[in-house]
Amino acid sequence: MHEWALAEAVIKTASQIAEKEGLDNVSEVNIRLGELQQVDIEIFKFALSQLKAPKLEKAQFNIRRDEAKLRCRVCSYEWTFSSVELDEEAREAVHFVPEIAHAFMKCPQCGSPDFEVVSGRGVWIESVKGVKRHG
Amino acid sequence: MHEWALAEAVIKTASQIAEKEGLDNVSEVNIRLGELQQVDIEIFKFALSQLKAPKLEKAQFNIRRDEAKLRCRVCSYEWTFSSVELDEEAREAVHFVPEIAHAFMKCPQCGSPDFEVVSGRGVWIESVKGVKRHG
Amino acid sequence: MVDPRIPLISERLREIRRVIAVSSGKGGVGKSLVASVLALTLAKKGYKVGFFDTDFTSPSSHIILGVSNIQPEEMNGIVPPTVHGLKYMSIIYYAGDRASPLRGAEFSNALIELLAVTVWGELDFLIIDMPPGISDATLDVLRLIKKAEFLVVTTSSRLAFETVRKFIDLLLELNVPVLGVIENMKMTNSDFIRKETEEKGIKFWGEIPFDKNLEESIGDVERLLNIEFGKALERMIGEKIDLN
Amino acid sequence: MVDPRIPLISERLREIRRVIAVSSGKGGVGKSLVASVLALTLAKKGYKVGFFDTDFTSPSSHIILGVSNIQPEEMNGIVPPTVHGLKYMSIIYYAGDRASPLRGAEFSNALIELLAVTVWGELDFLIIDMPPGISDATLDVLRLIKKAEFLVVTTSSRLAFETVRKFIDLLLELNVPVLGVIENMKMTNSDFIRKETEEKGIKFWGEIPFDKNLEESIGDVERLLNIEFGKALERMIGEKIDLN
Ligand SMILES: Nc1ncnc2c1ncn2[C@@H]1O[C@H](COP(=O)(O)OP(=O)(O)O)[C@@H](O)[C@H]1O
Ligand SMILES: Nc1ncnc2c1ncn2[C@@H]1O[C@H](COP(=O)(O)OP(=O)(O)O)[C@@H](O)[C@H]1O
Ligand SMILES: [Mg+2]
Ligand SMILES: [Mg+2]
Ligand SMILES: [Mg+2]
Ligand SMILES: [Mg+2]
Ligand code: NI
Ligand code: NI
Ligand SMILES: [Zn+2]
Ligand SMILES: [Zn+2]
Repeated sequence: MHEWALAEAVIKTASQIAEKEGLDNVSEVNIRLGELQQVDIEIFKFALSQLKAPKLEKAQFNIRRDEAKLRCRVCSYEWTFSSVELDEEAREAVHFVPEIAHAFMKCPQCGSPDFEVVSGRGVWIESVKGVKRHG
Repeated sequence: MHEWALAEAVIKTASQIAEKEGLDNVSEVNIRLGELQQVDIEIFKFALSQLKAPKLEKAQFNIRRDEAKLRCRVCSYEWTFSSVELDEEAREAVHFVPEIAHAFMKCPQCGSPDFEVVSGRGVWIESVKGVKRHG
Repeated sequence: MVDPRIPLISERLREIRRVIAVSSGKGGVGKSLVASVLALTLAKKGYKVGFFDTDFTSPSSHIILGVSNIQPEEMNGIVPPTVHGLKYMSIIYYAGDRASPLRGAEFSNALIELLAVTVWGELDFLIIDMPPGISDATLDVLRLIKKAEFLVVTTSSRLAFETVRKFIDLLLELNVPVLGVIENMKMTNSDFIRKETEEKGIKFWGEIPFDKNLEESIGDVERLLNIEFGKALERMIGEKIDLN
Repeated sequence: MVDPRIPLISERLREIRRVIAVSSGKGGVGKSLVASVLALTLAKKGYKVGFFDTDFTSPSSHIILGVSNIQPEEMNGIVPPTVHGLKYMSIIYYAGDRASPLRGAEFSNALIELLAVTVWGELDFLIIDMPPGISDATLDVLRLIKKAEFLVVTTSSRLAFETVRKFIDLLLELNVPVLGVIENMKMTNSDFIRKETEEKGIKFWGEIPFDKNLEESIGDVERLLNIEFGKALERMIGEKIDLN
C-alpha cells in the first residue's frame, strides 16, 4: 500500500510547516485528496494516525476529496475522471503516477492525449492550524 | 517593429471575441502589457489605431502595464525585472522571445536559471466590451 | 484573460502550402540533418522553402548550415533572413551560443511567440526540425499547426525504434498524416525497420547509409548535398514527395 | 496549498551515498547504454546500486537490460524490483509499451511522485539515466537531488558537442560536480573532445569505440559487459571513480 508513503509525505510536511510557523501543538491538518490518484482513504487515514509525529499527536486530519476534472488543450472540452471507464491496469497505473493518465486516456471529443488535469490530481496540504509557541 | 505583430494579434483576437460574444460595436478592449517584453507602448498604440478592424472602429484600447516579477524554483527568492541590469543585446532578445530571459538571467540569490515569470510576461486581452447585437 | 497570439498563428501560416515536421521521438537519429538537407534540396529544385529549428534547448541546424552573424528583420513582425535559399528561423538569433534551459511550458510559450510573430509569407514548404522526446514540441505542433505532415526518422537500432514505434502509433491514432519513415545511418542489411513501417501502413522512404564523409561536410551545404547522404535523400524526395 | 511530496524526497535519498546522473543534453549519444553498463558494472563489483530511468517519454533502459514482466512491490511506498543485481525503477511498470506523451510540467510531476514514493533503501550508488534536452529533467535533478554528480556523454561530432558544451557550461556555472566526460562511438582519432573537456577543467574519462557488436548485445547483459563497450567502460570506472 503506497498510501503509507503519501501519508508519510503529509506528516513530514505538516511537521515542517508547524516548525516553521512556530506551532507547539497542531490541532488540525487540512488535506485535499485528488480523485485521480484513487487513494484508499481508510488506509490513508489509518496510516496518518499511526505515523503521527510529536507535534501532531492531537491533530485532527480533515480530508477533502477533490473531484478530478480534465480539460483538453486542443479543443477545450472538459470532462470528469469519474465519467471515464478505465480497466484495472490503467487505474492502478494512474494510482501510482497520475500523469500516466496520458498513456491511457484521450479527450472524449477530439481524441487528443494533450489534456490538462485542472483539479484533483494528487495530495495537497491546504493548511496546518495550532497553538503558537509561547515565549 | 514587431510591435505591429503584437498589435495585429490583439486586433484579430479582439475581433474574434466580439464575434463570438455577438458584439456589434466594441467600445473597449482592455489589454495587459507585460513589462518583460519591453513593448514600445507608443508604437503599439499607434499600430492598434491603424489596424482597427470593422467592429473595433470606435473601440478604446486601455493598456495596463504589468510589472514583471520572477520567482526562483530552487530557492523561492522573488525579484522584479526592473531591478536587473541587462545589456542591450539581452534586452532585445527578451523583447522578441521573453523566455530567452533564461539564457541571460539568474536568480540573484542562488544563481539558478530555473525561475518562473510570475507576472508581466507578454500581451494579454483582459476583456472586450461593447453593445450586443440586436435581433 | 485571453492569449492573443494563438488566433494569429493560423493567419501567419496561411500562405504556406505544406508543413513537414521532421521528427522521431528519439534523439540523435539525424532529424536535424534530414530536415536541413530536405529543406536545401527542395529550395534547389526551385520551391520557396522556410526552415524552422524548434529544438530551442539544443539547436543544431545552424551548425549544419554553417550560419552565423545573421539576424532577422523587423517588419510588421519578424522576417527570417534567407540563408542558402531558405527562410531560416532559429532561437540562436536571440540566445546566441548560450545555453537556454527552458522547461516545457517555457518552450511552449517561446514556440507560440515565434509562430505568432514570424512573417513567412508565401511558401511551398515549411520544414520543421523537431527536438527529441514526445512532449511539448510534438503536442504543440499537433495542436497549433493543423496542416503539419510528419516525416519520421529512425536508425536501425532497436533502441531507436522502440521510441519511434510509440511516436508513430500516437500519430496514427490521431489520424495525422505520416509522410513516411527514413532509416538513417544504415550499416547492416536487416529489413526490420522497413517491415515494421509497412506493417503500420506507412510509406518506407528508404535508407540513408552511414556516411563517413558527413561529419567533415557539416557547415558546408554544397558538400552536404553532394555526399552520399545528400544524394540518398535527394532520390527519396524525387520518388516519395508528391511535388505537383 | 503545499505539495507534501517535496520534503519527503531528501528523506528517500538519505541512505544513498552517491547519485550519478548520466546526461548530455544531446540525444542518441549513448546515455542509456552508458548508464546501464555503469550500473551493472558497479553492481558486479559488489556495490549496492539503484538504477532510475527518467526518460519517461522515451524510456529505453528496459530494452538494454532485457527486462519485462516485472513489477515493483508496494510496501510503505514502492520498492523497485531487483534486476541483474540492480534496484531498477522505470515508468514502464506503469505505461507498459504505450506512448506516454507528457508535457514538461507533467514530466516534472511524475518525477517528483516517483522520487517521493520510491523506497531505495541503502545504496552505494543511484545511477540516473537522463532524457535529452536541457529542460525539466535537468532542472529538476539540480533542484531536487542536491547530491547529484553529473557524468556527461558525448560523441565526437560537432553537432553533439555544440549542445554538450552548453550543458557543461550550465553545470559549471552552478558549481555542480561534473564527474567527467565520456566520448562515445569514437571512430576517428581526433582529440577535439578531450581538449575541449580538459580546457574546461573537467576530467576526460576516455573514449568508447564504436562497437559493431553492441546492437546484437542489447537485452543480454552478460554480453554487454564482455564486448568492447563494456570493457572500455569498466576500465574507465576502475580508473576514474573514487570507489573508497
Ligand atoms: N547518415 C549518416 N551518416 C553518418 N553520420 C550521421 C548520419 N546521419 C546523422 N549522423 C550523425 O548523427 C548525429 C546526430 O544527427 P542529428 O541530425 O543531430 O540528429 P538529431 O537531430 O536527431 O538529434 C550527428 O553527429 C550526425 O553527424
Ligand atoms: N559505443 C557504441 N557503439 C555502437 N553503437 C552505440 C554505441 N553507443 C551507443 N550506440 C548506439 O547508439 C544509439 C543511442 O544509444 P542510447 O544509449 O539510446 O543513447 P541516448 O540514451 O543518449 O539516447 C543506440 O542505437 C545504441 O545502440
Ligand atoms: Mg499491475
Ligand atoms: Mg540584435
Ligand atoms: Mg536535432
Ligand atoms: Mg536514453
Ligand atoms: Ni497504493
Ligand atoms: Ni519590436
Ligand atoms: Zn479535445
Ligand atoms: Zn534561487
